Amino acid sequence: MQVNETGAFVPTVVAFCCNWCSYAGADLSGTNRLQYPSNIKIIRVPCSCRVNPMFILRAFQRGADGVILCGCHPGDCHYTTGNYYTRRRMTLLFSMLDYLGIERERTRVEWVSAAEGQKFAETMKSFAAEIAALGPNRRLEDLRCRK
Amino acid sequence: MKFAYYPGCTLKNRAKALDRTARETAALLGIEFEEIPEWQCCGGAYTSAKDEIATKLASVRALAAGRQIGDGRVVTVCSACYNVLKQTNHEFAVNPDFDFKVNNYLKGEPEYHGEGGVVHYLELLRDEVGFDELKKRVTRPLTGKKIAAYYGCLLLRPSSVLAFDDPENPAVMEDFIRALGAEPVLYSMRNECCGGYLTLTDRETAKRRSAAVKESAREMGADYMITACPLCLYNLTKNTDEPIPVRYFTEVLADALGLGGE
Amino acid sequence: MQEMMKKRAMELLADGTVTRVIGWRRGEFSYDISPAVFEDAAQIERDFVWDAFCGANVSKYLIRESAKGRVLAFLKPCDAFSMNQLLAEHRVKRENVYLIGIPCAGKADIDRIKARGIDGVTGIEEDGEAFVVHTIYGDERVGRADVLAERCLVCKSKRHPVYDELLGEEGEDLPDDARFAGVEKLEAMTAEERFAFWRGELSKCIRCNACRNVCPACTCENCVFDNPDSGISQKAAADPFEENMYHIIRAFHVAGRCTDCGECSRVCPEHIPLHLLNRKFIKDIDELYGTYRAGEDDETKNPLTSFTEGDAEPAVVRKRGRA
Amino acid sequence: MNNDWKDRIVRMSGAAVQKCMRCGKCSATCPNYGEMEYHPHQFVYMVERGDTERLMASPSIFECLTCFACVERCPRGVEPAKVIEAVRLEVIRQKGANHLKPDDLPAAADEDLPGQALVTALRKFAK
Amino acid sequence: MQKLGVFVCHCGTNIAATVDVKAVAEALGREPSVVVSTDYPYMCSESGQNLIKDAIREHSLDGVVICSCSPRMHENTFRKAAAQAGLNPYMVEIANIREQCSWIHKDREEATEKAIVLGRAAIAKVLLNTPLTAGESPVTKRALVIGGGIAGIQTALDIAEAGFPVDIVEKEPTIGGKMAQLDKTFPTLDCAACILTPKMVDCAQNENIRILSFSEVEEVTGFVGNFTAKIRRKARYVDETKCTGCGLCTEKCPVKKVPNEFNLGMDNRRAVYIPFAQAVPKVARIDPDWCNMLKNGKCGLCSKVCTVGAIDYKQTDTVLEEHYGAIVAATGYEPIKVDRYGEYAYAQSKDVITSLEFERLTNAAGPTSGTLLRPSDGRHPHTIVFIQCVGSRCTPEMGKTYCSKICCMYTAKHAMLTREKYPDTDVYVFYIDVRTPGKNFDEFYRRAAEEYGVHYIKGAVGKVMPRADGTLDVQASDLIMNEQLHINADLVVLAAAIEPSKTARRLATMLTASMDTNDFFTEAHPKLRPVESPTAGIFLSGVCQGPKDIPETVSQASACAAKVIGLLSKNKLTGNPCVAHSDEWMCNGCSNCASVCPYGAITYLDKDFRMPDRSTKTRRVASVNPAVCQGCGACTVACPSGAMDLYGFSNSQIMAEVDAICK
Repeated sequence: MQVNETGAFVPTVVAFCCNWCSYAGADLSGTNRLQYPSNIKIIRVPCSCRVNPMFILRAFQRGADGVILCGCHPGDCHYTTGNYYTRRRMTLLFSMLDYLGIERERTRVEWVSAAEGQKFAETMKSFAAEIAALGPNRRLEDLRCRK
Repeated sequence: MKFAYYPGCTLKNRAKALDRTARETAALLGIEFEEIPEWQCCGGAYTSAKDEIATKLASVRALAAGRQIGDGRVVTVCSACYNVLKQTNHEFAVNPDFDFKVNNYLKGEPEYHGEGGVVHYLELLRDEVGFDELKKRVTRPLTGKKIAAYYGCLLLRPSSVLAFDDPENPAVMEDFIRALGAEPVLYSMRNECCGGYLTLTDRETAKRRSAAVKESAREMGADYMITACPLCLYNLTKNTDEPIPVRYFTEVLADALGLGGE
Repeated sequence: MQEMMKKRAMELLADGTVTRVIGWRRGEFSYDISPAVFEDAAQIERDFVWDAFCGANVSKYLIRESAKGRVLAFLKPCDAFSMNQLLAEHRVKRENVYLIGIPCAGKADIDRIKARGIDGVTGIEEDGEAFVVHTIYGDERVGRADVLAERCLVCKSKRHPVYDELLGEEGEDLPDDARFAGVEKLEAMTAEERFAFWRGELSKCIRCNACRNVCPACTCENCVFDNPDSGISQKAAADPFEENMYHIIRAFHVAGRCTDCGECSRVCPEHIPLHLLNRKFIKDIDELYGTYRAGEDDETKNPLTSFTEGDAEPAVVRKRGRA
Repeated sequence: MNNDWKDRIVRMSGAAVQKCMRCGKCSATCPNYGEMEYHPHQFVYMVERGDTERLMASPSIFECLTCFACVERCPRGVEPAKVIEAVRLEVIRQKGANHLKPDDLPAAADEDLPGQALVTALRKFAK
Repeated sequence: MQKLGVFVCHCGTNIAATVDVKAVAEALGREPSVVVSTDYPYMCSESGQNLIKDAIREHSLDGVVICSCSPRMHENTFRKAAAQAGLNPYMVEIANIREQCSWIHKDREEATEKAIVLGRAAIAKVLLNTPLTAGESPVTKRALVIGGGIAGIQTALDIAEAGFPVDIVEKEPTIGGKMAQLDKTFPTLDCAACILTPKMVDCAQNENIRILSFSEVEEVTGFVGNFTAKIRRKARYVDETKCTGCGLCTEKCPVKKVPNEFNLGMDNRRAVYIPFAQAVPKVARIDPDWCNMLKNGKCGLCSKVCTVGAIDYKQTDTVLEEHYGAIVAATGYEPIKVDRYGEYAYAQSKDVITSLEFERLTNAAGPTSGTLLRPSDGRHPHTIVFIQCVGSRCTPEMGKTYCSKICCMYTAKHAMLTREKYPDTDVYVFYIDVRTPGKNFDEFYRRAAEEYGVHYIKGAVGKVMPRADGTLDVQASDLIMNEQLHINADLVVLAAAIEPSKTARRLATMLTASMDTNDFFTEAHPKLRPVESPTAGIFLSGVCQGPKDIPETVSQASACAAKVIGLLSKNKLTGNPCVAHSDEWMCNGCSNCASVCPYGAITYLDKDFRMPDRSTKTRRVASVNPAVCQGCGACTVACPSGAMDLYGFSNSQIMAEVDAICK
C-alpha cells in the first residue's frame, strides 16, 4: 500500500486501454495537458476484448486497488464487434466479483473514443478518487505479494 | 364486448346528441358501454408542462376507475377527452416522476401506474367492429351524400402519443363514411385547427379559422361535415356563416343504422 | 427399468450397433456408484445398475470413449443436456454415439439419508413418492423430498434434448422458480456478508480438482491451471487469493456452457456449494441476455460468444441490489 | 440574458430549444400566425436567448391555439407549442395575471358554447 | 540471459521538464537484464536513432525499450531503426512517458516515479517478446466492383486502364445508375447522358472489364488479396450473348402498361424492354411479373419476332464463382420515400413531385419528351415551389440526421433551367441554408438568383394544400420578412433526402465492412484513409460512403481505383504479425474462438496427434489464418483452455506488465 507525504492512501490503479480508441484518447488528454492522477498506469491492448478476466484478477492479486477497462464505444470498435464481447464478459465478471463480496466499485468499464481526451481524464480522476475513498483492496489480494 | 365509458361533461349538457347516439349505436353494434362511476371532468385541455400534476388528477381517477371494467380501456367519444386522457396515461409510461407525484396525491385511493388505456369510439368501430362488418349493418345507406370528415387537432396530435391515425393524411373517418355508403370528401383543412377555445378571448380568430376550414370543405364539394368534437362543432356552426351543416359522426351513424326518425 | 436397459444394451451390443456401453457400476458400497464402460453382455449382466443412487453424469466419459468407436450411453435428462453441449462444442462426434434417454425422478443424496440416522445402507428402491432404503438392519421408508439431492429438488427439466431412442415417457421442462433461491439469498446479503460466506466456503477447498474432473464442461485437453505457460498454474491454492482465483476462473470458463447438472457440488469432498457460482452466471445471463439453457440445442449461440447492440453496460452491476 | 428563467422554461416544458435549426417550419405551419406579434420560431429563439421580459409581456402567448401542428411537423423535435405553454403558465402563475377571468365569461359565451370551451380556456389562461 | 537496452528520450523539454530523465535511465539501468541505459534529447532524430542502432550492435542487444512519446507516434520509426541494426523489429517496446506521463503531471518527483514504473513494465514485456516475422499471402489480380453507377464505372475504368481485370456487378439490367436518370449536371450544365454514356460504352468495350448486369453478389469469403465471391446472375429470359438490342421484341410486346421505373413510373414500358436507349449492355429483359408467357404460357410474340433467337423463357438464375484480390463497394443511394411527410401532400397530389422526378420531367428522353408539364393535367406550370431539406437534417425520428449535400445545387440548377426555358414561370425556393461549398458552386447559385430571377426565400413550407381548382396552396414562412406566405403554385418539387441503397447493409455484413448508424459504409480513417474500409481489401467508392455530388464521386472513385491498383500491383502481401495463434496440443476444438472472430480467420481441421504412449489420436483443432486475422484478441478470451494466444500481446506479456505496474 502506498501513502503520500501527508499519509493519505494512494491506490494503485491499472487501466487497460484499447489501442485504437481509448489509448488514443489517453494520448489526447496528454496532448491537451489534462491532468489526472499519476497512480493510474495504462496497459495497451489491441482491443478491449483482449482483456482476459485473468488479467484483472492478476492485477488485484499483485496489489492493484482498482482496475478500469476502456474501449471504443459500442458500435465503433476498430474490429467491429470486439467491445460487444467485452461488455458481456465484464458485466458477468463484475457481477461475480460483487457476488463474492468484492467491492463492486473496484472495477469499471468505460467507453472512451480517440476524441474524448477530456472524458478520459475526467474518468480517471473520478475512478481514482472512488478507489482512494474505498481504501486498499483487501478482499482479493495475494498476501504473499504484499510489500 | 364491454368497455368503460367516459362521456365527459359536454356530453351531459350541450352535446347530449353525441352521448345519446353513441350509446344507441354502440348498443346496436353489440358494444356495451359501462359508464365510469362518479367520473369528473377531464380538464378539457392537457397541460404539457411537466410541473402540472393536480390538473391531471381527474383524468387519472377516470383511468384508474376504468381499468376495472372490460379489458381496462376507457372509451371516449369526445375528441378532447380522448386527447387529455390518452396524454395523461402516456405520461406514466415516460415520466417516473409524474407517476411518483400523482400517487402521492392519490394517497388513500388505489395506486395507478398507467396500466389502463384509452380508446376512441372511432377506433372501436375500426378495430373491434370493423368497417366491413359495419357496412353490413347499415340499413339506410347514405348513398350519394358527400361528407367531409373534420378531424381537427385533438384526435391526431401529438401523433407520437395518440397514434390514432396518420396525422397528416388520416383515413379512419373517410373509411367510416365509405362504410355508411357515402362518399368522403378530402380537403386540406381537415386536420387544421377550428380556433378552439380562443372563441372566448378572441372570437375573430375562431371565426377566421372555422371559416377557412369550412371554405376548404365547401370548395371540395361537401354536402355536410362530421366531427367528433363538441367545440369544433360549435366553432364550425356558430362562428361561420357558411351554411354547410356540421353533425356528430355518431348522429350520421345512427341514421345509417336506422335508429331514430327520418 | 434396469432390466429394460440391460436388455436393450445387450441387444445393441449383439447386433453390432455399438461396441461398448456406458452405464453405472456399483463400488464398495451400494450407494457408491460410478459410471462404467461395459464391453460385453456378461459384464452388463453382472455389474450394470440403475437405481436412485445413479446420480453421476455419464456424458463426459463419452469424449474419451467415443473416440474409440461407437458407444451406447444411457442419459438422464441432466446428462442429455450436458451431452448436447458437448456435441455443440464438437467434443463428441454424434455419429460415434448411440444415445438412449431414460427418465429420472430425482436421485437420492446418501448424506441426507445418513443424516436421518439410517446406516448400513445396502440398496435403494423407488416406491411412488417414497424411497425404500434397504439396510443391514432392515428396510426404511423415507419421503422422496426428504432425501433427494438439492439439484433434483430444483430440477430444471425432465426432457431429453438429444437422444436416439427413449425408454419410458418423455418429460417436460420444469419451472425455474426454486432453482435460483440460493443465489437470491446471497444476493440479498450485504457485500460483507457475502464475502464472509464465500471466504468460509472457499477456504475449505483442498484443490483436489474433483469439481473440475467431474464437470462435463471442463473438458479441456490441458487445463489452464495445469499449464505452466498460462501464468496462473497452481497445484494447490496457497492462499485465499488463489482459492478465489481458481473458482472464479473455473466458473467463468464454464459460463454459458454449464448445464447446471450439479456434479461439482455433488463430488466436492468439502461440500462447498460450487453450483451457487455457476447458477449465479446462469441467472445473470437469463436476466441480462434472455433465458439461455446450455445444451438445449446446438444452434443457439452461447451468450458469451454473441451479443446484441443494446446489451446492458457493465455498470448495471453497480446499480443492482445491495452493496 | 436570463438563464434561470430559460432553464425553468426548458425544464417545465420538456422541450428542446437548443435543437432548433431555425428553419421556420413552426411558423410556416401555425394557423394563428397572423394574430401574433412574435411567432413560434421566435418564441423558441427568445427562450433560447433568455429574452424574458419581451416575450412574457407579449399578447402573442395567448394567441397559441395549442393545436400542436408545430410540434407535429418540426423536423428537429423542438416542440414549440410546449415552450409557449410553459411561458404562458409562467405568466399566469404570477399574482393577478390571469388572462381570462371568470367575470369575463358571461359576455364571451353564448348558450350553445360547450362547457369544454370554458374549462379549457380557463385552464389555459387562468391560474 | 537476455541483454536489453533502455533509451530515455527528453523530447526537448517536453519530457525532460517534468521527468528527471537521467534518474529514469539510471533506475532502469539497474533492472536485471538491462546492459545499457541512456538518455538523449531527441531519440526519434537521426542521431538518436543512430545511438540506438549503435547500442544494438555494440552490445548485441536482444531487446530494446524506448521511453518516449506514444507508440502511436514513433513505434514504427524505432522498429525500423532496430531492424536496420539487425534486431527483430518486434523486440522493441515503447514506454509512453510523454502523453501518459510528462504532459499530464506537474510534480517532477511523481512523474519521474511513474516514468520508471512504465519503463519497468515495458522491460517486463520485452523480456517475453518473441521475434516476429510478418506472413505473406499472394494477391489475385482481379477486382470486383459492386455497383455500376458513375462511381463504379469510374473506379472500374481506372483499374482496367492500369491493366487489371475488373468485374462490375450491377443489380439492374443496365449500368449507369442514378446519373443516367439526370438531365443536366451542375455547375456546368452539361447533359448527364452526354458525359456518362461514353463512359458506359468504354466499360463495355474495355477488354479488362466484364459487366455482370442484372446480377447480385450473394456471398463473399476470403480476405485481402484472396476473396471469393458468389454472384447470382438473375434470369432475364433473354440470352445476353445473342440479343442485339434491336428492340423488335419491345415493339411487338402486347403488355404496354407496365410502370417504367427509369421514368419513376411517370410513363409506361412493355413487359419486354430495354431500360433506356443508351443502356449498357443493350440487351432486353423480360419482366416476369408482367409477361403473359411467363405468367400463364399465353403469348410468345417476342420469341416469334426475335431474329436471333435470343428469347429464352426457360432461363434460370445461375451462380458464378470468381476470385478477386480487391472488392469495391459502389452501391450508391436512393432518394427517401417522401410519403411520410404528409404535410407536403406528395401522396395526395400528382403535382407534388420529387427532384428526381423533376429531372425526368425535363429530360428529352423522359415521359414528356423534355417539356415541363404538370403530371396531373399535362399543362405548363406557371408557379413552381421548390422545398429544400425534405427529410434531411432531421432528428432520427423525423428523418435523416445528415445534410444530403446535393440538393442545394441541383435545386439551383432546376430553378435556373426552368427560368431559362420558361421565362414566364415564377420559381420559389424555400431554404433553411443554401450550402454551396465547391468549385464554381456559389457562383452558380448566385446566378440562379441574380441572373435568372429565382425567388430564394429563407423559410420553410408548413403545408401544401391541394385546392379544387387544381392549384396547390403553399403555406410557408418568410423568416426575413417575418411573415407567413401563401403561394398558389402549380407544381411543388421536394428535395428528398438521399439514403444509402437498401442493399448496402447486407453487403456490409458479407464483406465484414463496418457501417455507421445511417448505413453509410465507414471509412478506415475519416481524413487520412477515406476510400478504404477498415476491413483490408475492401474499398469504398461514391455515395455508399456518404453524400456526394458527381465531381466528388468521380474523384473518390479514382482515388479508390488508385488504392485498388496499389494493392493489385503487389505480388505478395505482408501481414501484421501480431496475430492470434492456437496451441494445437491444448486446443479442444470447441469453436468458441471461431464464433467471436469478426474476420472468419479461424478454421478447424482434424489432425492426428502422436500421444506419449505412441498411440495416435485424431483431434479437431483450431487453425488461424494469419493473413486474415487482424489481431483483436477476442478469441484469446473466448478460449477456455488458453490454447489461443496473441503474438505481441500474449497472456504472459500482459500479465508481466500487470505485475510490473502493481509491484
